[in-house]
Formats: sequence, C-alpha cells, structure tokens
Amino acid sequence: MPQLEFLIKCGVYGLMGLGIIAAVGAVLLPNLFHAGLALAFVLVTIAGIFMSVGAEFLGMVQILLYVGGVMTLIIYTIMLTGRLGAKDVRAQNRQGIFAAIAAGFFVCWIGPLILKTGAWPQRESDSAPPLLSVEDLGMSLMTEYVFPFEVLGVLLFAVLIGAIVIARQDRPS
Amino acid sequence: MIIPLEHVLLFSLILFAIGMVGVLTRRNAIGILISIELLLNAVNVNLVCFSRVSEDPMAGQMFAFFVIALAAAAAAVGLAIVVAIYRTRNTVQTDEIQLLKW
Amino acid sequence: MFFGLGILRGMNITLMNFIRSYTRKRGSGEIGALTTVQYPEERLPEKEKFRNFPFLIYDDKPEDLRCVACDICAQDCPPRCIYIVKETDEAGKPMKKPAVFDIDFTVCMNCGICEEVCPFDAIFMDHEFEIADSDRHDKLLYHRDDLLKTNEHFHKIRPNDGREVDTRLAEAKEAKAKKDEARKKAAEAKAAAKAKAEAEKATEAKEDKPPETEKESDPQ
Amino acid sequence: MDQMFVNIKAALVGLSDKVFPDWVGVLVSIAVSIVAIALLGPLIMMYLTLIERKVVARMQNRIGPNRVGKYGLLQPLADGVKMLIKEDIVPRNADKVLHLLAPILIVAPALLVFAVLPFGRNMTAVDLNVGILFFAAISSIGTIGIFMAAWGSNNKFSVLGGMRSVAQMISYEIPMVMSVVPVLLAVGSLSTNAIVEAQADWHWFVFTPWGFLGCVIFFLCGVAECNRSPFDLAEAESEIIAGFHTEYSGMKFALFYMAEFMSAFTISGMTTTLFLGGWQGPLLPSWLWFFLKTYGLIFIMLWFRATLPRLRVDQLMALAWKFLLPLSLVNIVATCIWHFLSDEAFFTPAAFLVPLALLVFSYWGLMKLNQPYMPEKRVYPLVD
Amino acid sequence: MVTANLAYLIPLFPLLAFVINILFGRYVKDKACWISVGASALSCGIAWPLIVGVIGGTTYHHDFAWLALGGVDLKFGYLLDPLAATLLFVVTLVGTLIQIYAIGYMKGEARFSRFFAYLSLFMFGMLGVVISDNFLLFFMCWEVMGLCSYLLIGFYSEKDSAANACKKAFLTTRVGDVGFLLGILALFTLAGTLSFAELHDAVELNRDSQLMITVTALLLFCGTIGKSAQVPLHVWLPDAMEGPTPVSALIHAATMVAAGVFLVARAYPLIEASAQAAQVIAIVGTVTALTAACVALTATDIKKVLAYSTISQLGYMVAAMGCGAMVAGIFHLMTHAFFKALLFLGAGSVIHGTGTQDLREMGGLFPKMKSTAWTFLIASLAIAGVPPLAGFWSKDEILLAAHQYGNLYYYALSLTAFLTAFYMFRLFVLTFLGKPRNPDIHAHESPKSMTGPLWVLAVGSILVGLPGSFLAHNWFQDFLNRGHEVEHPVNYTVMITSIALGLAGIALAFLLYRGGLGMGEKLARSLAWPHRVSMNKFWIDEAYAAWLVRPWHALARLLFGLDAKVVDGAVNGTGAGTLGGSRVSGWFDKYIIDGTVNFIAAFTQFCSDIFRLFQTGFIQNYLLIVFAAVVFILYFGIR
Repeated sequence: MPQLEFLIKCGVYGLMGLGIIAAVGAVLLPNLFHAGLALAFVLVTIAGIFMSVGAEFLGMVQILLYVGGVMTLIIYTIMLTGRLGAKDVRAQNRQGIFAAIAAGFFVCWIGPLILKTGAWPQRESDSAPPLLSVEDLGMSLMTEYVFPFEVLGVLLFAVLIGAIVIARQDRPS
Repeated sequence: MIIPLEHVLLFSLILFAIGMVGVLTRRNAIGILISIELLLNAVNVNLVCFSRVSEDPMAGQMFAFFVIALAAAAAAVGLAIVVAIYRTRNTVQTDEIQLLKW
Repeated sequence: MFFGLGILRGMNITLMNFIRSYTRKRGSGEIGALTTVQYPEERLPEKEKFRNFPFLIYDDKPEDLRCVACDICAQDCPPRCIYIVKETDEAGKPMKKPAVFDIDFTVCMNCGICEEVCPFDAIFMDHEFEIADSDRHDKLLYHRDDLLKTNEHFHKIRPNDGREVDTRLAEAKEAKAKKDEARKKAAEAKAAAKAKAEAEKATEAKEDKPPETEKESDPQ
Repeated sequence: MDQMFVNIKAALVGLSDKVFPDWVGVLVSIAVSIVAIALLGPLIMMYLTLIERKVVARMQNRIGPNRVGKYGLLQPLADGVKMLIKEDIVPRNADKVLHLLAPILIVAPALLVFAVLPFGRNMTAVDLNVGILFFAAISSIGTIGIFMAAWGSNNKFSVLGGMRSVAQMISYEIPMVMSVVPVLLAVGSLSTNAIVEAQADWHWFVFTPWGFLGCVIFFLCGVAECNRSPFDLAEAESEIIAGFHTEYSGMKFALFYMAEFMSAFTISGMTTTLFLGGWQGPLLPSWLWFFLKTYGLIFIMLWFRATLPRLRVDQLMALAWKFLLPLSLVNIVATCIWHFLSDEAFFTPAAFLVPLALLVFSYWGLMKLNQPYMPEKRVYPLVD
Repeated sequence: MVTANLAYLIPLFPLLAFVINILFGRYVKDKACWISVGASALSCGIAWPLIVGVIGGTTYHHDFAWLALGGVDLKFGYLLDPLAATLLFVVTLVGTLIQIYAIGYMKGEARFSRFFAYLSLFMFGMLGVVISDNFLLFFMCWEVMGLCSYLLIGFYSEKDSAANACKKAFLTTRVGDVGFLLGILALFTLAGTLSFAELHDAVELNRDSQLMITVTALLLFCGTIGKSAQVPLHVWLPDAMEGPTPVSALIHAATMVAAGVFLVARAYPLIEASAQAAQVIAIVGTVTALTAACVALTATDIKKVLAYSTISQLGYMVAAMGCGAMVAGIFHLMTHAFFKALLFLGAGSVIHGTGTQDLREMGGLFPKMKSTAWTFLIASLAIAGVPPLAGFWSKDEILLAAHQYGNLYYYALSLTAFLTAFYMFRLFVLTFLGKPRNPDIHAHESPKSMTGPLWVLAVGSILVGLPGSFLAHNWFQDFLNRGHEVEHPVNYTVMITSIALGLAGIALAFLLYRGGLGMGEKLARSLAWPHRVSMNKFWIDEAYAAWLVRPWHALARLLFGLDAKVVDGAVNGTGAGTLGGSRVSGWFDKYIIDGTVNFIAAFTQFCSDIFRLFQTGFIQNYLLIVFAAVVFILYFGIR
C-alpha cells in the first residue's frame, strides 16, 4: 500500500509544518491568549507526531497532561494577570535581532550537520520495531524506572504545595 | 518509521530554535514560559524519535514521559511565581522586573 | 439516615410521576396524572369570577343601555383607559346617555374597578380573552357599539352575578315605585297641610303678637 | 441482524474495490465510519433534546412538545431551523478569533470521543488500544474551548462562569479517571473492545461491589463533566446568566447545545461500555443493547435534571474533592482485594462481600466526615 | 596522769590563745587577757608534772618523720631533758606571772586583745624552742620569737621611735639568724643529723675535721650574738625599750634573750670539741659584759639602765659558756630571769605610777610605792650578788669558772660585777630615796594585780639560787650534768672578793647619789672624757651609721644611678631604635604595599566598570549571552 504510506507521510509532514507555524505564532503573537492557543495547537501536533511514531500512550499522556493541565494553568495565569491585548505594550523586547542571529546560526550550522551524518543507528533489519504496548510501559515503569517514578511523585507533591503557597492571596503576614 | 529520522530531527531543531527565540525576545513572563514549553516539547520529539530507532525503545519514551511530568511541575511553580510577582509588582513584563530589591 | 437516601426518595417521586403520567388518565386529577389541557382543542371551563376586558350591558335594546355616562368609572379607572362623551339632545342639553364610550383594551388591565364603582350596574368584566388582532392601535380601541353585550350574555358567563344583579335591580325598581307613591302621597298631604296651615295662620295673625324670641329654627 | 451495519460497510468497501484500486478501499472504510459518526452525532443530539423535553415534562405532569410533527417528533428540526434563523451576534470589541473558534473546540472533542465508543460487536470506529486514555485526553481538551468562549466574549460574567465551569470540569476529571482505573485493573487493557469482551455472559462489572460504586462515581463525574443537571452551575439561568455561552446566539449557541448533549451521550455510552457490559446482551443485536443501555443512562440523567436542585459552588467542589475522589481511591483498593480473592470465578462470595464491606464502611465514613458543620443549638436562657 | 605525748600541747595552748585573740579580737575585747593567761596556765599545768618526771630521772623524747629530704628524713619531735626542764620551768612560770602583771598594766590600751595575742604567739615560740629536739624546729620557733619581738616592740606603732626600734631589732637579729641558719646547714653537712640527742655521738665521730667543727660552732654562736644582743649586734636591745614594759620584762629580760644562751647550751658538744670556738665565745661574752656595764653607769632612762644591765648579764652567761661552765651559765640564766623580770616589772609599776621614765625627775618614791620599792630593793640586792640571794650563787659559779679558765677574764668579770652593783643602786637611790625632784608628779602605788607578781618574783629571786648553792650540795649542777659526774670545788677567795666588790659598789652609789644628782654631776665634770664615752654608748650606733648605713646608701645611690643611666638608657635606646625602624617600615608599608593594593583595587574598579555594562538586569540578556556562548563553543569545539 505505497499510496497509503504516501498519504500518511503527507499527513506527518503537514503536521510538522503546522507545528512550526503554530510555534512561530506562539512566539510572535502579541496577544498572549492567542500565543497560548498556538502553543496548545503545537502540543496537539506533537502528540500527533508521537502517535505517528508509534508512541500512542505518550501522545495521549501529552494531550492529557499538557493540553489539559499546563494549558489550563497558563490560561488561568493569563486571566489572573490580565492586561493582554493592550496595543501599546510591545510584545517583544529589543534584543530580537541578536536572538534571531544566534538561533539562525544555530540552525544553519546543526541542520546541515544532521543531514550530512547518515550514520544514524539504523536498525539492522528494516522491520518495524515492536510497538511498545501500554503493558510494556507499565511494567518498565514499575520495575526498571520505579525509583524516578516515586521521586517524581514526591516532587509533584512538593510542587503542588509550593505553587499553592507561592500564589496564595491572603498571605498570612 | 514512517518518515526518515533526519526530518523529525530537523523539525525538532527548528522548533527548538523558535522556542529559543521566543524565550530571548518575549517581554511577558508567561510568554517566556510558553516558549520554554516549546523547547521541552522539541526535546521530547527528539527523545521519542530516537527511542523509536534505538535498540532500547523503552528508555526514550520513559524519559519523554518524565520530561512531560517535570515540565508540568515547572510550569506550575513558574506560573505561581508569576502570579505572586504580578500581585506585588502589578506587572509581568520581565524588563520591568529587574531590581532584586523591591 | 443514609447519605443519598433523600435523593433517591425524591427521584422516586419523579419516577412515579413519569410512570403514572402514562398509566393514569389525563386530567383525572389523580397524583401523577397529566394535567395539560390541549388549549386550542380542549378548554378548561371558565371560572365565573374570571374577568377580562369590560363590556357595557343593555337590557333588551342596544339603545337603552344602563350606562348613564356619569363618568364615575372613567374617573376611577387606574390606567384611565375609559373615555366618555355625553350625548346631547337637539337643544344642546346633555342627556343621560353616552354618545362616545371608548375603552382602550391595550391599556385596560382588567382590574374590574369600573364594575365595582358603577352605581348603575352598567359595566361588567367579560370572559372573552381571545381578542388578539393584527393592529394594536385601531382594532383594540373598542367603541361603544363594540362593547355592547346583552344581559343574557352576562347571565351566561356569570350566572350567579347575573341573577344577583337582576334581583337587586328588580328590588330597586319596586322600592323606587313605592317611594314614588309615598312621595306622591307625601306631596298631596303636604299640599293639604299647607292649605290648612294658611287657613289657621290667617286666624292666628289677629290674636297674639307674643314677645318671645324665635326658638326653633325652621329645619329644612 | 447483529452485524447489519458491519455488512453494509463491507458492501460499500467492496463496491469501491470494484471501481478503484485496493488502497482506496481503506480510505472508503474510513470515510464510511466518519460519515456514520458525523450523521449519528447530530442526529442523536437532536433527538436527545426532544427526549429530554418530553421526559422532563412527563415528570412534571405535563405532556411536552407534541405540536410539531406527530408526537413532537419534528420539534428538533424546528429548533434546528430556529437556531439557523437566529441572528449570530458577536459582542463589539470581543476577540473575534476566539469567539469563532470556541464552539468548534468544544464540539470537536465531543465528536472525537464517538470514535472510541464500541456501538456493537466489532462496530467500534477506531479500535485504539489506549481507548480509555484517548477518552480522558480528549475530554480534557474541552476545557480550553470553554476558556476561549469565556475570554472571547469579552464579558465579565462569562469569564467568571468560564472559570467556574473549568474548575468544575477539572475537579471532576480526576475522580472520573480514578473511577475508571478499577475496570482497567480488572480487564488489564485500555482498549474499549477488550473491556466489553471481558464482560461477556453477564460478567458485567456493575454487579461487583466496586463496579457498581465505580459506575456511580463515573456517571456522576460524567454528568458534571458535561455541565448537566445538578452540576449545571455554569450555565444556570439563576446564576451568572448563561455562563460562558452568554454572548452566543444562533448557530454557535446550537453548537454548544449539541456539544453538551453529545457529551451526555458519550458519557452514558462510556459508562455502559465500562460497567454495564457495553453491547453484551442475551437476545437482541449487540448495537441495540448498547443503545438501550445508553438511553437508560440518559434517562437517568434527565431524571436527575427533573428532580435534583442545583448544587452550590462549594458543595460542588467539596463533593468532587472530598467525597468522590477518596471514594474512587478506596474503590481501587477494593478492586485489588476483589481481584485477589476471586480465584477466576466472577461471583465468588468472599470476593463479593469483603470489598462490599470495605466500600460501605468507607462510604459511611466519608459521609460522616463530610457531615456539614452544624453549629450547636443556640440556647436563649432568658427566653424559657 | 599527764602522759608524755601531751608534751606537744605545751606550745599549742598559747598558739590556740593567739588564734582566738587575733581572729575574735573584736568580740573578745578586754577578756583576751584571760584567754592568754589561761593558755599559759594550762601549759604550766602540763609542763610541771613533766618537769617533776624529768627530775625523777626520765628523759621524754618522741619524734615523727616530718620531711623526707633525699636519703635523710628529718624528724620533728620534743626532747625533755634536764636542760629543757629548767628552761621550761623558768619560761612557764615567769611568762604566766608577766601576763597577769600585763592585765593591770595594759588596761585601757587601744589594741588590748592584739597585745595578748602577740604575747601568746611569743609564748608558743619560746616553748617551741625549749622543747624542740632538733635544730630545724628550734630555728623555726626561734624565727617566730623574732617576729613576736618585732610586733611587740612596735606595739605603739604610732610612735616613730617604736616603729624604727622594732625594725632595728628585727634586722639585727636577722643578721644573727643568717649565721645561725648557715650553722645549721654546716652542721647538717658535718654531722648528717640535726637532732640534739645524736649530736654528741656525731661530733665524736667527726672529731678530726677540727676546722669544720669550729666554723659550725661559731656560725651557731652568731645566732646567739644576734638574739642575745652580744657586742656587735647588741644595739637593738636598748631601743627595744620602746615596747610596753611587760614586753621588755618577758622578752628582753627573761626568755627570748635567754634563748641564745640556750642555743649555745644545746650546741655545747660542738664547743667542747673546738677550743678556738670556746675562746672566741668567752672573749665576746666578757667584752659584752664590760662595755654594757660602762654604758649603764651614765644612762638616765630607767629602762635603758636595765637594758644595758641585761646585756652585761648575758655577756656573763656567754662568757661562762666560753669558759667551759655550761652549767654555771644556765644556772645564772635561771636566776637572772627571775630578778631581771622583777626589776623590769618594778620599773614598769614606777613608770605606771609616775608617768615618766627619766631618773632625773623621779626621787622619794619609797614612801608612796612601798611594795614596788621593797621588791625593787630585793632584786637590786640579788643582781648585785649579795650572798643569800640568787644572783650571788650563780655569779660566783661563773667567776669561779672564769678564774679557772683565765685570769684576764676573771679580772674583767669581777670589775663588771662591781660596776653592776654600782649602777643598780644608783638607779635605786635616784628613784626611791631622797626628795622628789618633780613637784607635779603624784606617784601612786600600782593595783594588786601588778604588785602580786612582783612579790612572787621577789620570793623566786630569793629562793631560786639555793638549789645550785653548796648548801644544797650543788643539786642543780648534778641535775644538769646527769650524764657525767663533776666535782664542785669551792673557792672561798673568789667568793669573798665578789661579795666585797658588790658591797663596795652599793656603798659608792649611796655616797654619790644620796644628796640627789649634785655629786653625780660634779664627778661627771671631773671625769669628763670617760663620762662622755659611756654617755654616747661608745658611739657604736654612730659607727654603724657611718660605716654601714652610709656606704650602703652610697651603694644604693650608685646602683640607682647605674640603673637609671645604663638600663633605662638601653631600654630607651631600643625604643628609639624600634621607633626609627617602624617609621621606615611604615613608609615602606604606606607607599609600597598600600600602593599595590590600591592599584589592584583601582584596576579591578576599572575592569568592572567595563563589565558593568553587561549587568543590565534583564534576564533575557543573560540568556542570550549564555545561548550564544554555548553555540559558539559547540561550533568551534565540534568543528
């Protein structure tokens, strides 16, 4: 089914293109809410890419955590801090040019470098590697990576409390 | 792999560059945070793609999983701080928050 | 007793309602029976005391309507939606009949005050509410002729009130009749008495010129 | 009868194979499922509105719409036409982009979830093996839509309403996901098909103690998730006007309405797949069973709407965080106990009673803990 | 009942009294006298039975190891032999009597309790000396006595003369004590032991090292010269009269000065072993006796006369020791203690009564102070050597020994005896007989508490001589020489000449002074030169002042000058040097080191001014720099 392959390829490239456009939007849009939404879109495209690569669980987790959680946080903060669309406020500061130069140099140098090196650790057999099922992920999470998992739990707990304490309104003086 | 690895790496590189530009140029703290999320996602893409190609597929995805969790944690604390700053300084423009003592 | 039981009991009621709405006959008044009245097709019997816009009542001919254009109802109408002009006979003297009697139904709020204050039981609240029309300004400004309704209609829509009003009118008539006779008699008696008095006065004038002061005032 | 729709689809694919090259067949099959869902969604939504009005009416001793069409059957069409006719007002300096995008972003997730629902035996549009996670992820996207609607309409009340409903959705998302975990434990896979197959021959999870409790929690959270009945604080008329979709009218408002009803359907559908055995059923065709059970749950939703008064904001939050979440966590524990006690046989008594006891005790305990603070009775010495 | 080991208590009771009086002086106040008297009475109570024991023949000796000094461990303890017994008898009796007398005399004094405290401390010292059984303990108690004499002489410390006198007494006795200490050390090296009992055998052992023995003996004798006021070091005793009279009586008549003689007695085996030492002692004793007697002739102060008489009598005892008659010396010590104490107490009651000490103002006191006069007369007769009294027997023994030793000594001592009799009765006549020369003095007899002890001492003076006389077959001499038998030759010629000399002296005195001072002044004018010599005390004090004090001062001034110029000079010099050095290093520090530091500071200031521009405060600038740096480093690194 080469045609299907072709279609999917177009889909993925399309996703990437959209992602980049959305990323540029997220960075440049003056109105922060739009920037947030652009970011949301980028996240969804990246979730799509994950799925295309076969990491469905990760894609779903990405959507659930990022779009559901982080985006909500960002939008809440935007709402709390207000003063978004004020026209007079410059969205970008003055060092745009330098940043662009540095980033540009970075891309122009590493990009071709990536293309030149062909020696990616190609798999010996071109057979598609076994798709990671959710069960494998679960098992490894609980066996091999159990320590970081637990530490992550503790960290998130600390962050939970920290965020509340930092942002609380009625700061007990 | 549906698409060759190089292309995905290029995509993540570009994404990373855009994020970097965003972090460097954005005046609004939340804008910076958004750009940082971009950076992290770019890295995630890299991780997942390489995991797809390497012998031990588990490591990459697991790493990406933890990056997502930690990014969420970082965003939470960062935004809490932004809110706290806004409440005391009444602004979130980074170039207005430069005095250590206020 | 148990968290949530109250909710279940409440929901049970609504469920019963739902079920009974099918099992019990509509309109039967039992618990759970449907109560809707498909309005245009079915109608609820009107209640006697229901009042809508007012109407003028006449006994047998539209001309001799009870209203004597005394303008009391116009005065008392809160939104003042009644407009009365007296009829003048050929000599220009106002008669006891309204030439123009307009009620603006868009303004009238069917309070029924005009019915209460009308001394002559000339105006009553009708039951007719389907008077929707296409034009608000002209069509809903009812003139005298539009308002006229027979006493039978009154009896039809409000039997008790009708009977009560008629009996009262009848008694009033008899009382008036009796009063007329009494007044006639009184008039004659007074005339006779007056004649006698003049005779006596003629006699008294000659005898005494008493010095006492006038005592009683002559009651009117 | 059972595989009717599947055969139809196969026929269509066969038709396309005759005409086009083989790969087009795949596209066609995808297209067919998409068209089916695209039609099914709005249809369900329309007739749900009618069903809702009829059922709620019946519960209030009145008939409900019966003027339009034979028994009011054409009422949804009338509503639809009305919505189309209505003028679509956009507030003056509102954020046009957001205002436009918001309804789309709310309806899209509602529709997407249809892909995962197993309508019947091998009638699932897309058999993802992360089905449930897909459901959770997509339903979390809805919050962004609400944010956009709230912020886009440039109206203080809608922002407040938006904030409230987002808070509500987030608060109820967690217990919902937690209440699904027991089913995943029991089945061992995230895919909806696997879950339904696991509930074959009356092995419905609802009959197990934790299953029943999980179903109740999941259903309650689902109801809260789509802002309906007792939890419809955000758009309640008596509260802040109509919540985040105050400034919407016409077709955009219809979309909101559609999203709400579709998510009602999907929640019920998901509940049936998870707890009520999906399309498992003795006689009738599988899809019919699915629809029957789903509409049964929808009836319950409507039933809620007809009876229960609206929850206050703090009660709403308290219920989620202080009652449902702990209960679902205990439920997970109960499932584990059930899992280890029941040696393969589904209905072993011990496996049934111990978790039941645990759950009843925790239910009673949480009830006690959440007892509202009753100030002690004031004594007026001077009076008596 | 009183066992030997109570002997330790004898000195300890006065010590206890001293502690009580000194510590609780304020509370005890005028009751302090009874504590001291009581303590000495208790000592007597313990001592006399022991004395009887010693008379009975036993010798109590007990010692304990006090200090382990190298191989030898020094033993301390008490030794009660006939010699110690006699001294013990004298000291306890006379001490108690004088303390009773002092109650009356000192009544009303300011520091009453402290006076009796010092007296008790002195009694402790004296008793310690008497019963000690080795030289070191002897030396310690000897020093305590020196201290007490200093404290008591300087009792009226507000008077300058008293303060100078006590210092003079202390220093001169100190000179003697140094010799004494050297003597102890020499003895220790010579004999290896300090104990009296072993002394005799140790000397026998080292009889060959004659020089060493002589040196040790003479060094020990220095202690006696200082303490018993022999010729070179006798100057402090006349000035010691500044102290109250009971002090003079107790310390400068009976006990302390006698301690020197007791020391010679204890060290007698050494003296016997070396003839030269004995000769030196004899010469010193005789010279002292003679010179003191001459000076006493012209003294006008009643207490000065008695002081010089004490010095001459001590000279007598030392001469006796030198002449080989240790027994005679001790016998004369005992008798002298009695009548000299009586003379002093008599003088004290006279001063107490008249208020003055100058003979020229007294006169005619006999009718007013009957008992004092009579006791004074008895004592004068005793000291003059009139036969039945104690003085005659003891002086006779000494003259006998002197006669045997060498005629020169005999003639000198006889002359001294004549002079003694003369100045005693000059004193007696001037104070008691004739007419009172000063009209405003109203003499009155002293109270009973003072006259009582006078009469007891008078009886003592009469009786104490008898045990040593030939009437009692020289019992005393045998008692003392218990170890070895000695015959007692009686030389009548010596006896008769001494009696004659005594009576002659008395008669001459009556003749000269019966009419008051007139005859005396005439004689003085005629014998101008010798009178002046005697009056000025042979100018010894002036000699000392000239030959000792002034050179010492000169030396002191020299050293002071030396110190001022050399030492201070050196210190100031180094100070100036360091100042100069510090100025240089200061300059170096200021310009060189500070210079560099400031330069560095200025330089960093300069550089940081440049870098300050980077510190904009915008976090994104920093981020940009970091990112750019990373990129460039990577680029150059990996390329």
